[in-house]
Amino acid sequence: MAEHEALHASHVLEYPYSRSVGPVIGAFLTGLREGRLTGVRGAGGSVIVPPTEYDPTTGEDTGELVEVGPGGVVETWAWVEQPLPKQPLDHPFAWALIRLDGADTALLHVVDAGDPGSIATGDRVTVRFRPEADRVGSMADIEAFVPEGSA
Amino acid sequence: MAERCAVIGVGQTHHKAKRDDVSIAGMVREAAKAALADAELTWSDIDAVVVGKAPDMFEGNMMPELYLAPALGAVGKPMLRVHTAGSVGGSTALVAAHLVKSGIHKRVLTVAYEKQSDSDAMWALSVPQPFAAPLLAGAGGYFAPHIRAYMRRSGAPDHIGRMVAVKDRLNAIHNPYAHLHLPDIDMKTVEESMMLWDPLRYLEACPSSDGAAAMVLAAEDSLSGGYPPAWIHGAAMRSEPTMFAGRDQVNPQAGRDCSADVYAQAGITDPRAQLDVAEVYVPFSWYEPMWLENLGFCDLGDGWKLTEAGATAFDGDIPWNPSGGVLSSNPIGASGMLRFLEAAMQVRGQAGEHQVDGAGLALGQAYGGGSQFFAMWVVGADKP
Amino acid sequence: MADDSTIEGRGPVTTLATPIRLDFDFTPGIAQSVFLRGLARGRFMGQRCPKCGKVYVPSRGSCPTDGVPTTEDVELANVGTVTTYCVVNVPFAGQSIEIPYICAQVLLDGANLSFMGLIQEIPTDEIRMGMRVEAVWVDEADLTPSLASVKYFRPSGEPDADYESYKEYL
Amino acid sequence: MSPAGRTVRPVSIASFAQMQNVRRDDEHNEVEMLMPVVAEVFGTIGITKDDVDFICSGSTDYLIGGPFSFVMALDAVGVWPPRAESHVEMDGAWALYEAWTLLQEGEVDAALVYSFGRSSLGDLREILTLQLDPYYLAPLWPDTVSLAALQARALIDSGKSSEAEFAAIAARSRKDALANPKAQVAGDRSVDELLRDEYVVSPLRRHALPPITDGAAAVVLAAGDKARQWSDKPVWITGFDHRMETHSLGARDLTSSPSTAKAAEVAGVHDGPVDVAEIHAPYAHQEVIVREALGLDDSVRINPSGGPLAANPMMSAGLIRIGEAAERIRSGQAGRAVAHATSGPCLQQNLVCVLEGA
Repeated sequence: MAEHEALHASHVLEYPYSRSVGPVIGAFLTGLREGRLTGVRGAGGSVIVPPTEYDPTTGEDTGELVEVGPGGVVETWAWVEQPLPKQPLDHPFAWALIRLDGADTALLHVVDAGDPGSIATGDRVTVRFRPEADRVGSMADIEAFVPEGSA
Repeated sequence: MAERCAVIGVGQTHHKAKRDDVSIAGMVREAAKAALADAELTWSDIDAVVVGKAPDMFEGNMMPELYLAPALGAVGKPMLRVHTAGSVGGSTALVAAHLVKSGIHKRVLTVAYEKQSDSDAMWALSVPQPFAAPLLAGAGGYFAPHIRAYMRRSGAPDHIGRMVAVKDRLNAIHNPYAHLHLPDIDMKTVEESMMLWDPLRYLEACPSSDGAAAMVLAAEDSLSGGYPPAWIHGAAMRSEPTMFAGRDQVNPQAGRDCSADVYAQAGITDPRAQLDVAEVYVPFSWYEPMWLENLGFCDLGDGWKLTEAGATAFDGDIPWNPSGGVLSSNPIGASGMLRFLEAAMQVRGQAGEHQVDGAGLALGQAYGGGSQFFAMWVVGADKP
Repeated sequence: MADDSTIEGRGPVTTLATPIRLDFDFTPGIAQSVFLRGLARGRFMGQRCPKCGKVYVPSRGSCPTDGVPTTEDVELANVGTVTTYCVVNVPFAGQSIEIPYICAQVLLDGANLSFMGLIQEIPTDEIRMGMRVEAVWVDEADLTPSLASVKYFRPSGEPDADYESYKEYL
Repeated sequence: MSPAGRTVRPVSIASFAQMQNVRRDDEHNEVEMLMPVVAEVFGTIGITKDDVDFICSGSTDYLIGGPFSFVMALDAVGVWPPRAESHVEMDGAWALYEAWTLLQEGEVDAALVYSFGRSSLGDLREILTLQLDPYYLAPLWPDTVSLAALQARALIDSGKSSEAEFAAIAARSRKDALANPKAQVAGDRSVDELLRDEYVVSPLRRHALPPITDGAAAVVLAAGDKARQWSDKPVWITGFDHRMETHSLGARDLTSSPSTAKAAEVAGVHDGPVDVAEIHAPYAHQEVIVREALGLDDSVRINPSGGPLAANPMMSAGLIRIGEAAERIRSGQAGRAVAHATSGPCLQQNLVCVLEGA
C-alpha cells in the first residue's frame, strides 16, 4: 500500500567548523607550518607527540615544548588499498603509528610506501612536508611519512 | 540506604562569546582544575567523571567524552556522558550525585560545557532536515508564542519582562565569570533594544556563550576543601512528551512534578519562605514569572507580581539568579550546571560580591528542549 | 584559513578550519510519510490514537502520551484557529520571508495538536489569539510532500474562536 | 563488594527485547522502530510503562545527522504522566549502568532502559571518525576500520594472535548465529575459505569486520519485590563496572585492555566460575584482547548469540550483550555469565557486567 510506505530523501550535514586551538596545539601547528615537529614534556619527563595541554595518561599539566623527529619508527601500520574520499592520499597507503625520534608516544599519520611489501613494523620513516607555500598550520601540512632513504 | 552527598568544589570558566584562546579540552580543564583546587584535591583523588553537554553538532565532535577522557584525568576510571537537551547541565550533576548517593563512589568530578563558537548555535540547534517545514522562527520564535500565552493568561503587564532583563544583568556585574556585563542597562535601553520575536526584545534574550562548569561531589566521609560543603537535600528529574494534545507549555506538568518531588525530599512546603535563593534557568526574561508559578513560589497567575514587587531582586525576600543567570551567560550545555553550581556557591558562602547574606538553602533548576525536560536540586549549608 | 602574508609575517597558528560534511539517507517514517503525501495532494492528513482518540497532525507514528501506534488516518479541515503567535523581526540564516512576519500556532479543525505556520495577508499588528485562518497552498503543479506546499495561512473571515475552545492547545 | 566496601543491591534483568537486526530498516523512523521493542519488553512480563519508576536511554545524534534524536524517540514510550527520565549519548549498556546506580540507592525499584541506532543512514566509517580528537586526528579522516586494523597488526606482531585466529572467531560467531533468529549475518564457512576473503584494510579481511546494522533493544531492570513478581527465575546483576582508557592511540598498548581488566576486577568476574561470556568485540581480533583482559579460559562459551560479528547495531550492541547473557541464564544454559560492552576507537572504553541465576 503506497500510502503506507516511507518517503526518502538525501540529507547533508555540513558545517565549516573553525576551532581555536590554544597555546599547545597552536605551537605544534605553527611548527608544522614552519616545517618542524614539536612535542611537549609530560610531568614524568616523557615527551608527548602530538603535544597536548595534558599528559595523556595522568591528566597532569604538560610543560616545555621540545623539537622531535623528523625521523621515527613505525610501531604498527595498516594497509589501505582503497582510500576513502576524505583521506590524505588518493592512492594506496598505510596508516601508521609513528614514534618520532625523541618522543615517547606515537603519532598517527599516513606512510606513502608504494606497496604493502615496502613497510613493516619497526621500519624507519621520515616526514615529507608539503611545499612551504601550501602549509597552513594543520595536520595536512605533513603530506605523508616516507620510508627513510626514499625521501 | 542512600548516602549523603555534598558539593565540595566548584569551578567555572570566564564565559565569553568566543573563547578563542583555548582548545575544547583547554576550556573544559579550566573549569575542572578550578573545581579540584576548590576541593583541595588532585586528579588522582577522583573516582569517576560525568560529562554533560548539548548536541555534539555544536563542536562537530561525536561522543566527546572519548576525546576528553585524558584531559579530565579519567584514564582508568568510569566515565559517563549525559545529554538531556538544555537541562543537561543539571541532569549531569544529578547523575554524578547518584554515583555518590548509591555508595558506588566517594568523589566524583562532573563537568558540563559548550564551545558553541566552533560552529553556530542557531545552526546546530536546528540543522535543516528533509521534508521539514521551512525554518520559520529561529530559537526565540519557539518560546515567544508561549510567552504571549502566559501574558494572556496572567494579565501580566508588558514591563515585567524588561524588569527581569535589567535585574539579571545588574546582578551579573557582580559575577566576574559572567559573559555579559552591562552596567548601563535600564528599562529604557531594554525597551529601545530591537524587537526580535514580538513580544521578545533583544535585551530580553540570552547570549550565545562558550564556557564550562565543574563540580566535585563527595560522600560524607570524604569531604575536603576550604569552604563548607553544600549538602544535597533533594534531587529530581522529570520529562514529559515534546508535543501532545492539551500540553501546557506555559506551566508544564513535568516542572510541577519535579519541584514537588525535590521539595518533598528537602522538607520544603513553602519554597518562597523556606528557600533563601534560587538559580533558575531563565533564557528569556518572561520565564522568570512563568517559572515562579511553575515552581510553586506563588499562586498561579501571580508570578509577575513577585517580580514587579522586587521579591526576586538581589535585595528581595527570595533572590532569583544573583549570578546574572542564563540571561547573562549561556554556554548551553553548561547553563544548567551553572544554576546548580551557583546554588551550591551561595550556601557555601563563596559567591563573593553576589553572595546572598546568610543563604542556607538554595534551589538550582534547569530545563530543556521545548520545556519538557526538568532537573532540579536543593542544596543546603546544614547536613540533611 | 591560509592568509596572504609571508611565512615570516604570520603570527602563531590560533585557529584551525575543519570543514565537516556527512551524507545521509533520511526517512521520516511511515506515519509522517502519510502526512507528507497528503501535503502533495493539498490535504492535511493526521492520525488518531486508538487509545485516547486524540488526532495528531503530523503524527510521528505513536501517541506521545500512550506510546502506542497511531494507525487510523484522518483527513483534517483546511481551516483552523490561531492559538498563539509571535511576530518575527529578526533575520537569521535560512530565513526566506521578509521581516516582520507572523509565526503562529495553528490548530486545524479536527486536530488535537497545533503546529507552527506562517500567517500572511494581514498587517502584523492585527493578528490576535483566536483568529480563524485558512491554508493557502502553492499552485497544484508545485505541490510536493513537504510543508513548503502550504504557502501560508490567511484570515478566513469567520468570527474569532472563543478562548475556551482552544485554551488547552496553547 | 565494590572498592568502596559497599554491598551491591541485587537488581535483576527482568525482561529483554531486541529488534530484528537488519542491514537497513528502510521504513521506520526511530519512534516506529522502538515501539514494538518497548511493547515486547513490557509485554513478556505483563507490565506497562506505569510499572517503571525511571527511564534511561542511549543513542547518538550523529547516526541520523540531526540534533536531539533521543527527544522524539521518547514518544515510543509515552511518558505521561511525567516520569523521571535521562539519556546518555552512549551505548545502551551505559544507560543500563545509570539506571542500575539509581536502583542501588534503594529509592526506586524498576527501570526501563532502551537504545536505538540506524547505522545504515550514512557512511558509518566516516561518521565514527568524528569520535576522534578534532585537532590532530579527525581532520585526517582515519576511519574506524583502519584504526582497528592498526590494532590487529599490533596484536599479530606481538605474537598473541594471527589472521587464522581472526578467521576462526568469525567462523564460530556466524555459525552460532544460525541459532539466533535475531542475527543479521549467519552462515557456516570454513576458516580456510574465510582466509581467502579480500582485505578491507590489511590485516583485516572482510569476515573480521562487523556488519552494519540497524537495531534497537530494551531491558527492564527490577529490584526487591518487583524482581520476584516479574520472574520465577530472576537473573541478577552481581557486579558492574566500566573504565576508560586514554584517547591517544600512540600512548596505549593496543594489544591489551587494562580498562577491561580493571572493570572485571571491580565487577568480581573472578569471584566464581564463568559459563558464558557475551563480548562486544566488533572486530574479530578484539575478542582475543577482551578475553585475555577478562581472564577467561578456554572452557568459557564465548558469544553463543553470534556476538557483534553477527549483528552490530550501533548504540545497542553493548546492551544486547547484557540481554543475551541474561537469556542464557534464564534458559538454564548458564549459571553465571559475563557481559562486556565497548565504546570508542580500538576498545577505548569498556564495561563489564556479571550476571547470576538465583
